[in-house]
Amino acid sequence: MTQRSIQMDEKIISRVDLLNICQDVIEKGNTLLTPGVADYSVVKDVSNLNLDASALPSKISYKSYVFPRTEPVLYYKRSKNDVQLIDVNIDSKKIVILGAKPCDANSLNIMKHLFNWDYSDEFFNMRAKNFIVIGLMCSHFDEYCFCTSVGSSPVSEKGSDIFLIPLDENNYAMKIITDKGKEFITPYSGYLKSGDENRSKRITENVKQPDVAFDSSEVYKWLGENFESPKWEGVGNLCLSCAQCAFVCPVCHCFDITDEDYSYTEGRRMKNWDGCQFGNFTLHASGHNPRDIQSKRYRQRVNHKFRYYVNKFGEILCTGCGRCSRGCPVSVDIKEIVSNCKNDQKELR
Amino acid sequence: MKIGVFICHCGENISSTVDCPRVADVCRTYTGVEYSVDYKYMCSDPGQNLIKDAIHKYNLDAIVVGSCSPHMHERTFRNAAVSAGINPFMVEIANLREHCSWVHDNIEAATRKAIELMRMAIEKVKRDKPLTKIKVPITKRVLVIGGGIAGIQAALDTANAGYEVVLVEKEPSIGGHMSQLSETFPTLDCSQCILTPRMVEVHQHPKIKLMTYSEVERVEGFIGNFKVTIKKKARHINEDKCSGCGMCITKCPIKKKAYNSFEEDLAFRPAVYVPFPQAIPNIPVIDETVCTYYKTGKCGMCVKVCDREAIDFGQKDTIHVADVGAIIVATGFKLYNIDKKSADSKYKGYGEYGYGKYRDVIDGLQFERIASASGPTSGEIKRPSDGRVPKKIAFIQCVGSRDDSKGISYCSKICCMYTAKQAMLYRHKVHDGEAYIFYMDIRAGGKMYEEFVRRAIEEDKVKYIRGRVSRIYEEDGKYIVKGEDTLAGMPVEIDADMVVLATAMIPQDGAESLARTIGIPYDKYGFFNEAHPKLRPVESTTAGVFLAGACQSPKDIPESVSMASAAASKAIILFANDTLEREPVVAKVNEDICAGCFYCMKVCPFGAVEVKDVKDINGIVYKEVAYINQGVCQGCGTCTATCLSKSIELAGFNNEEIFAEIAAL
Amino acid sequence: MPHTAEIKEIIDESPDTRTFRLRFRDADTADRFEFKAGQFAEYSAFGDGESTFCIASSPTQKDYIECSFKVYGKVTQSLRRLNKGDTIGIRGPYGNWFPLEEFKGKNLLFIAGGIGIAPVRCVINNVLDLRDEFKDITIIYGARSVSDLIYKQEIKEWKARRDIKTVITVDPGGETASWDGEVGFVPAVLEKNAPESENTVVILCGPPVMIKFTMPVLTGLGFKDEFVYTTLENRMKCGLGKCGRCNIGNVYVCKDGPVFTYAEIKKLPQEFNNFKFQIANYKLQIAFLKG
Amino acid sequence: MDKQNWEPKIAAFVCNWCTYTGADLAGTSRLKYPANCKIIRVMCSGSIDPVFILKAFERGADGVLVSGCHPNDCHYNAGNFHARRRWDFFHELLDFIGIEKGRLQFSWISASEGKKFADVITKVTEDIKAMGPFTAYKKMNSEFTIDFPEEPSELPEPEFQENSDKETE
Amino acid sequence: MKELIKHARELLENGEVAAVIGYRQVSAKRTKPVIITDPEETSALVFNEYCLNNLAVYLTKARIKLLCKKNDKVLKLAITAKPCDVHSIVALIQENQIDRDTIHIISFNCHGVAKDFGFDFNGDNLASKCITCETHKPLYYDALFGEVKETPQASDTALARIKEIESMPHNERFEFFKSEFDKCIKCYACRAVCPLCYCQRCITDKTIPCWIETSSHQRGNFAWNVIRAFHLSGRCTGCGECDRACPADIPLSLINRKMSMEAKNLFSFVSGRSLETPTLVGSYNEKDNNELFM
Repeated sequence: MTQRSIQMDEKIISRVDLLNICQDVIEKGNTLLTPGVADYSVVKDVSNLNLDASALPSKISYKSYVFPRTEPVLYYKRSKNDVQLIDVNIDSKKIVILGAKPCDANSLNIMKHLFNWDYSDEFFNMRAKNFIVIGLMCSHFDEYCFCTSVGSSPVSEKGSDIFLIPLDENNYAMKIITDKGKEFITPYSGYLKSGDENRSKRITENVKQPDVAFDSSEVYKWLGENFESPKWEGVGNLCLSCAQCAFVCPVCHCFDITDEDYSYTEGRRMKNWDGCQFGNFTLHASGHNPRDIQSKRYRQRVNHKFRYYVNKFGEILCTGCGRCSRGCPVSVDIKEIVSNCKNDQKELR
Repeated sequence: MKIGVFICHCGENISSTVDCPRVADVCRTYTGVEYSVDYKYMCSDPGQNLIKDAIHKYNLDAIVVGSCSPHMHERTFRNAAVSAGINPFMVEIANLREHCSWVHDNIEAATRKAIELMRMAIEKVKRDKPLTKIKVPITKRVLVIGGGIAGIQAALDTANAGYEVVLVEKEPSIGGHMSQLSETFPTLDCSQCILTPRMVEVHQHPKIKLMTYSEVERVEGFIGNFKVTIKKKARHINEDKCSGCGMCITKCPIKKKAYNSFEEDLAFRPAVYVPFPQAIPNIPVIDETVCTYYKTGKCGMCVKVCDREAIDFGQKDTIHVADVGAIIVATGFKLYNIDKKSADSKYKGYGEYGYGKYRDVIDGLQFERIASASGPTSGEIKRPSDGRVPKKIAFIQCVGSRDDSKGISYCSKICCMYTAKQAMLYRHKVHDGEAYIFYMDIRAGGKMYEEFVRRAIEEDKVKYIRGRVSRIYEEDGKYIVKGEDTLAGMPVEIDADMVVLATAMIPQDGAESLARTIGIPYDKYGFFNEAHPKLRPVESTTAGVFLAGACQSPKDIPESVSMASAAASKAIILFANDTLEREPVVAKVNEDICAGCFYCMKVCPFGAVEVKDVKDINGIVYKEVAYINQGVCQGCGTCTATCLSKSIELAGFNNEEIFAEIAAL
Repeated sequence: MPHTAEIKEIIDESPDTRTFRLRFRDADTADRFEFKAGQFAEYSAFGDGESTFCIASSPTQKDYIECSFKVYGKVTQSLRRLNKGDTIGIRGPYGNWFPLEEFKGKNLLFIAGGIGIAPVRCVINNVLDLRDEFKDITIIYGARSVSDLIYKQEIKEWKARRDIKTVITVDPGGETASWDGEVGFVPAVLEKNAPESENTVVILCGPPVMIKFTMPVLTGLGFKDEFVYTTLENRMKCGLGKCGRCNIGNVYVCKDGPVFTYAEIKKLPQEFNNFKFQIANYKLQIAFLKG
Repeated sequence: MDKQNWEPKIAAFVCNWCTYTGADLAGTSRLKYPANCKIIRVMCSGSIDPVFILKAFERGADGVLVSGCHPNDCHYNAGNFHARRRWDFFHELLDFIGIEKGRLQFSWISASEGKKFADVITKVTEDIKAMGPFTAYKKMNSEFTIDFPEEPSELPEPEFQENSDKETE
Repeated sequence: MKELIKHARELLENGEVAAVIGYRQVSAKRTKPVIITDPEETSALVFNEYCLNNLAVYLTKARIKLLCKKNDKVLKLAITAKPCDVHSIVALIQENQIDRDTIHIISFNCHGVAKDFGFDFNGDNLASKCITCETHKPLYYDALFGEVKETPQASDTALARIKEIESMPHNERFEFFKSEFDKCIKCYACRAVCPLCYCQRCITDKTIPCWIETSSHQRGNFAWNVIRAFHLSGRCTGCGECDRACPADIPLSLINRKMSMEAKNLFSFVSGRSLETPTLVGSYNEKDNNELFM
C-alpha cells in the first residue's frame, strides 16, 4: 500500500499551520470534526485540538454526519381530505474531518455503493460530496483491531482526501490523495512545505500493525457453505440483541422509516437507523418473523458483511475498526468469530 | 370511517356560552367527519331521531355527541345509536355543559374549549372498537354475613323469595345487639319478644343454612360467582347430638372465671355456655380459655352429665366452601369503648368520665341489660357496684360522637332516642328517681320520635340539660357529674348514683379486614361505602356485594330492617336472570408479548388476574402469561398502567384511544 | 417523495380486507405512472407510515390503480379509517415484474390463496386484456371461508367466461349453505384438477403454509421449477434496496424481486428453516408491526 | 406568542368516579374556573401511565393535572394507592431531570367536591401561568419541524360577542 | 479458582445442571461471558476483579428453556454471580422470570470489580457500584467461593454528582440532561444489558399506539431515557451495566441511583435484597406519602 504513495504529492505541514487551516475552516462557517472518546465531535476552539495517532478509536464512528441517526425525509400537513407535502432541504454545509482513523476514512467509500446502486440516495450523496476527510495514520492497535484482515491498514490512505503522517511532535507529512483534497488545500498552499517521501515511508513501514487474523476470501467461502452450521448457536446464546454493534459501525447502513405527527395536522416522515440484530427488525405485521432467533440474526450480520456485500458490490462491508467488539456489552468479538469460523475445534462465541 | 357529530344546545344551557353552530362548523372540517350538526335538545325524541336519521342517511360508523356529562345521557345516545345499527361503544360524548358552558363565562374561550373537547372525542371515536356486553352465569345463592336483625331480615326475605341463603354469624348465636335490648323506642315493646320469632324462623327455614360461631375467611370470584371460604370455629359440642338440655351448663364447675359478654360483662358465665337462654341455635359452646379440661386435662364434668355424648373436646375448626352469587354484608356495629379493656387504639378519650374505673359509670348497652327483664338484675334498676337502686341517674349523650377532638365527627343517630327511652324506663321503674340527660342537641327525626322525647320530658319529667360534662368523680358513694348548662349559662353539678354514657356507634371489630377480604371500600371510620350515597345506598362498589344495617352507617332498627330488605331485593333482582350482562370495559392481555412478570396480579384489586399457560401446537407449555378473568375484572385499568411491556389494554379506554385524545389536545 | 392520490372508491372485499381505487391528484403523474404486473408500491397513510402492497389492478387499466390490503398493523388500520375522497401517498412502482412477454404462447396456471390473489389478479386481468396471446388459462383460488374470498365480483366474471377455467375453493368448514364451489385446501384441489404441466407457466401466491404443500404437488404434476413464478414480499420499508430489511442472501427483494421463479429461490440461502423457502406475501402489508 | 396574551395549555387526567363527577358537580353548581384545562377521562387514577404525561408535554401542554378519588374512596378500592406510589416516583424523576414540580400536579377530588375541583383548576392554571410557557420542552419539540406556508384560513375570524371579554378568569 | 472449576465440573458431570454460565479470561484485564455445557470446558471458568458482566441478564425465560432441556429432562442452570448480581437474580425471581429452584447460584466473596476492562484494579478504578456496596457476601447462594478481601477505598463521585445536579436550578438540570440524552443513538444497549429489561416486546417497539418515538432526536431520546428510568424505578438493583454498555457515555446509572435513593427515602425499599419483601411496584401502603396531592 505504501508503494502507491510514491507517485503522490507529499508535503510537510507544521502543527501550528494545520491548526490555522482548521481555524479558517471554522471561521468560514463550516463544520470541523475530530475524534473524541465517545464520538466524533464538532470543534469550536482549535486551541485544544489534539491530534493523537495513538488514540483509541472513538466509540462511535462519524457516519452520522453523512447518514444521520435520524432525519426527516419529508413533511406533511393534513387537511380534511387533502395532504400537503414539503420536501426537505438537505443541509449542504461543508464538513471537514480532521484526524479520521484510516479504518473510518474508508467508510464512505464502502457505503456509497449501497446508496448509489439503482436509486441514488440524494441525502447521502449531497452530504458525502461536502465531506472532506483528512485521515491520520494510526499507531494504536488493540486486541479488537483487524483492519489488516479486511484489506486495510493503519497507514491506508483509502478514503482519505488528505492523509497525515506525524513526523515528529510538531510536523506532519501531508499527502494529497484526491482532487477534492487538492481543491480544499489549494487556498492554504502557503502553509505547505515540500516533504520527503522516504521519511514518511520510514515511519509508516515501522508502524506496528495488527496481525492478519483471517483470510477474508476463506471466510467468504466458508459462509457460503455453512449457512446452516450449528456453530451460529453459540454466539446466538451470548449475544443480547442490542444494536450497539450496528450503530457504532462505520459502514452499517440499515434504516427504518416512520411517520411522526408533531401537531394535530402536521408531521414528518423520519428516516432512522435500525439494526439487524433487533428482534423485530424483520418482524412482519402478521407476527411471522423470518429471523426469529438471535443466531439467525447474527448469521445475517456476518453474512451480509463478509459475503453478500462482497457479492453485490465487491467490497467487504467492514473496515476492521473493531468498534462493535470493543463496545459490545458481552464482548462478542467479530474478529474472533470470523477467525474461528473455519476451525471446527472452536465454537463461535 | 364516517363520523357524525351532533352538538346539543341543551336549550340555552350550552348555547349561552358556547357558539354551537360554530363548533359544528369546525368539526365538519376534521378528517373523517361526514356529518356535523347542532340542535336544540339532542336528548329529546326529535334530537335522537336526528341522530338515527343521520346514521342511516350518511352511513355513519361512529358518532360523537357534544352535550351534557356522559354520566347523564351516555346511555340515551348509545341506545339511539344501537337502534340505528351502530355498536353502542362507537359513541363518544364530549362534555360541553358541565365541563364547559356552565363553568366559563367567556364565549370565545368556552367555544374554543368546546371545539378542542370535540376534537379529542372525534379522535378517540376513530380508534374505538365495537364491543359487546359480557355475559356471566349466576349462582343463585346468597351469603349473608352477620346474624343481627339486618342479617336475619335479609336472610328471611331472600329465602322467602325461594333462594338459598348461607347465614354466617361469628357469635355462637344469632340475634345481635337487638337481642340484648330491653325495650325499643318509640313503642316500648319488648325487643326479644319481637326478635325471637324471627330467629326461630331463620333456624327452621329450609332454604337457610345457618352457620354460627363461624367467620368468613376468604372471598374469591365475582358477581354471580363468588366462592366463599368459611371457618367454622370448634364449639366442642357435637351439634347433631346436642339436645340443648343445658345440663352441661348447670353442672359446669367453672362459675366465675369468665364474664358474660351478652350481659355486657355485668355477669359471669360458665366455661360451657349459651350466650342467652333464647339463643339460636340452642347449642352451648365450650370456652377453651377457661375450661379446666383444656388446662389440666381433668374435670370432664360436662361429659359425665351429657347423656347424648355430645361433648367433643377434640373438635377442630372446620373449613367450609360455599358458592354464592351475591353477598349481603350486615356486620353491624359496636360501641365506642372509651378506656375499657379492649379500647380501640384509634379512639382514646373520655378518661375523665371514669368509665371502667367506677363500676357505676356504665354504657348504654349495659343499662339495657340492667333494664331487661332477662338481664342480670331481672329488670330491676340496680347499681352494679353494690346493687342499690340508684335514686339519681345522669345520662350523658354524644360520648364519642360529634367530637372531632377526642372521638369521631359523625352523629351516632340513635343515642338521643335510646337515652330518652332509658331515662323513661328508669322513671317507670324507680318512681322517685331523678333522671338527668346532658345533651348537645336532640335529634329526633323519625316517626313518633319527637313525640317520644316530648313524652319523656313532659310526662316522665326527665330533666334535659344542654351542655357537655367535663368530669365525673366519686365522692361519698356518689358520682359528681360536673358540667355546664349552656342554656342557663352556668355550671351544673349533679351528685348521681349512677351514670349512663351514650357512647358512639362504631363499626364492628374486624370490619376493615372483612372489607379487604371481600374487596369493598370503607370510609375512614371503617363503615362500608355504598356505591352511591343517594341512588345506590345498599350496593357496595363491588358488584354483587350489598350492604345492610349499621355496618354502613349508624342506624336504628327500622332503618336496618328496611335496608336489609332492600339488600335482599337487590340480590333477588340479580337472581331474576340466569346470566348477567356486564359493561365490556375490562382489561385484556396480549398474550404474544406478555412477559409474565405478574405485576398486574399484584396490583389488581379484584384478583381478576390468573396465570395462564400458553401451549404450542404439540400441547407443550412454552410460557406463562397473565390472563384476566372478564367476569371479575371491574375495568379500573390499574394493571394497564403498571404493565411494563404494555401488554394489557382496557377495552373502551385503550391506550391508542387515550393517545389520540392527547394528540388532539 | 410520494405522490398524493385520491381515494375514488372503497370496496369492502371481506370483513377485514379492503380495496382502494386510487387516482393521482396530479394529472401529469397519472399520465406518467406506468407499471408492469407484479410490481409493488409504497402506500402512505400520513401520520402512521408507509406500507407495501402490490398493485392489484391491471397495467392496462389506465384510469386508476387499485390496491387491496388486509387490516393487521398500524398503517392498515389507519388506511381503513380513511373515507372516499381522502388522500393517501403512493411511491413506486418498485421491483421487478412477471415477464409476460415470455409467457406468451404458453398455458397459464394461476394459484392463489387468501389475499395472495391480489398480485395474481393484476396478472390475470392483464392477461385477459391480451387474451389471444396466451393459450389455456386456469385459475385456482382458495380462501379460508366464503366471506374471506375477495374480488367476488370479478370471480363471477371469470367464472362466466368460457375461455378460462376457474376453480374456487374454501377451506373445510368455511363453506356456507349456498356455496357452489369446491371445498378443500388448495394443494388438494390442485391435485384433483391436475392441469396440464407441459408448456405451462405457474403463477403462485399465497400464505407460506400453502406454498409449502403446493410445491411438491406441482413438482409431482411435472411442472418445472423455472416455470413456477411467485412473488416474495418480505418486510420492506424503503423499496429502494437500501434499508436492508428485505435482504436475503445477495438479493434485495424490493429491487431484485419480488418476482422470482422457484428455481431462483432455491439458490438463495435457506434462511427460513421450516419452509423450503420464504414467501411472506400472505400478509402483504408489511411496513409496521402489530402493536 | 407574546407573554401577555399567552394562555397555558393544561391537560387533566381524571378518574371517572370521583374527580370527573366532581367536575360535573362544579358545572352543576355553576362554579367558574379558567378554560385552559381539558379533561381526559380514564376509569381510575391507577390507570394513568406516566407516558401519557410525557405525550401531553410533547403535544405542547404547559402543565398536567392528575386527579383521582381520595385514599380509601377509590371505586376500585386500591387503584389510587398504586397511583400514588407511581407518581411519587415519577414526580421525583421529573424533578431530578429538571422539570419543575409545578408542571405536573396532583389532587384527590371526590364526587362531592365541586368547589375543590374549581379551586384546584384555578390554582393549577395560575401556577402554570406564573411559571410561563414550558419553553424548554417546546424547544425540544420544535427540532425537525418546519412552518407550512399559510393557507387561507377556512373559517372567518370569530366575532366577539358582547360579553365575551367581560372578565378573564 | 480450582474449587470453582471443580464444582462446576461436578455439577455438569453429575447431570445436576444443564449449563454453567460463567466468565472466561480473554486477556489480562478482560473477561467475557461464556455458557458451558461440556464438563471439559469448565477449566476456562474464572472469577476475579474483571468479571464485570452481570450474567443475570442471561436468565431470560426463553434462554433457560433453550439451555435447560436435555434429553426431555429439565435440568437446573448454574450461574456464577457476584453478590450484587445476586440482587438482580432476586429481583428476577420476584418478578416471576425465574424459579429459585431451577437456578444454581455460584457466588463469591467479592471485594469489588474494576470500572471497565483494561484498568488496573485499585481505588481509582473501582466500579462505581462497589464504592457504596454493602453486600460483599451474597445474600442467596448455593455455593460460595473466594476469600474475603478488603475493598479498596474510593470516594463516591456518583453521589457527589447527584448532589451537584440537585443543586442546579431546574432549567440548568433540564439542559444538562437534554444534552446528555442528545448523545443517545438509540442502540438500546442499555436495555439489552439490563437484567430487568426482560420484556419480549419493549414499550418503545410498540407502534399501536407509538409510546416512544423511535427517532433518535432530542424529544425521542428524552422520552426513551425518562421512561427507561421510570420503568426501573424501584426495580433497579444498581448493577451499573447500562453505564458500561452505553457507547455514548450517557450517565444512565446516575438517574437510576437517584431513583433508588428515592425508593429508600420514600418507601425504605431496596430492590433485590430479599425474596420475602414484596416488590415496591405492585404493592402499596395506605400510609404512603400523600404530600403530593392537593
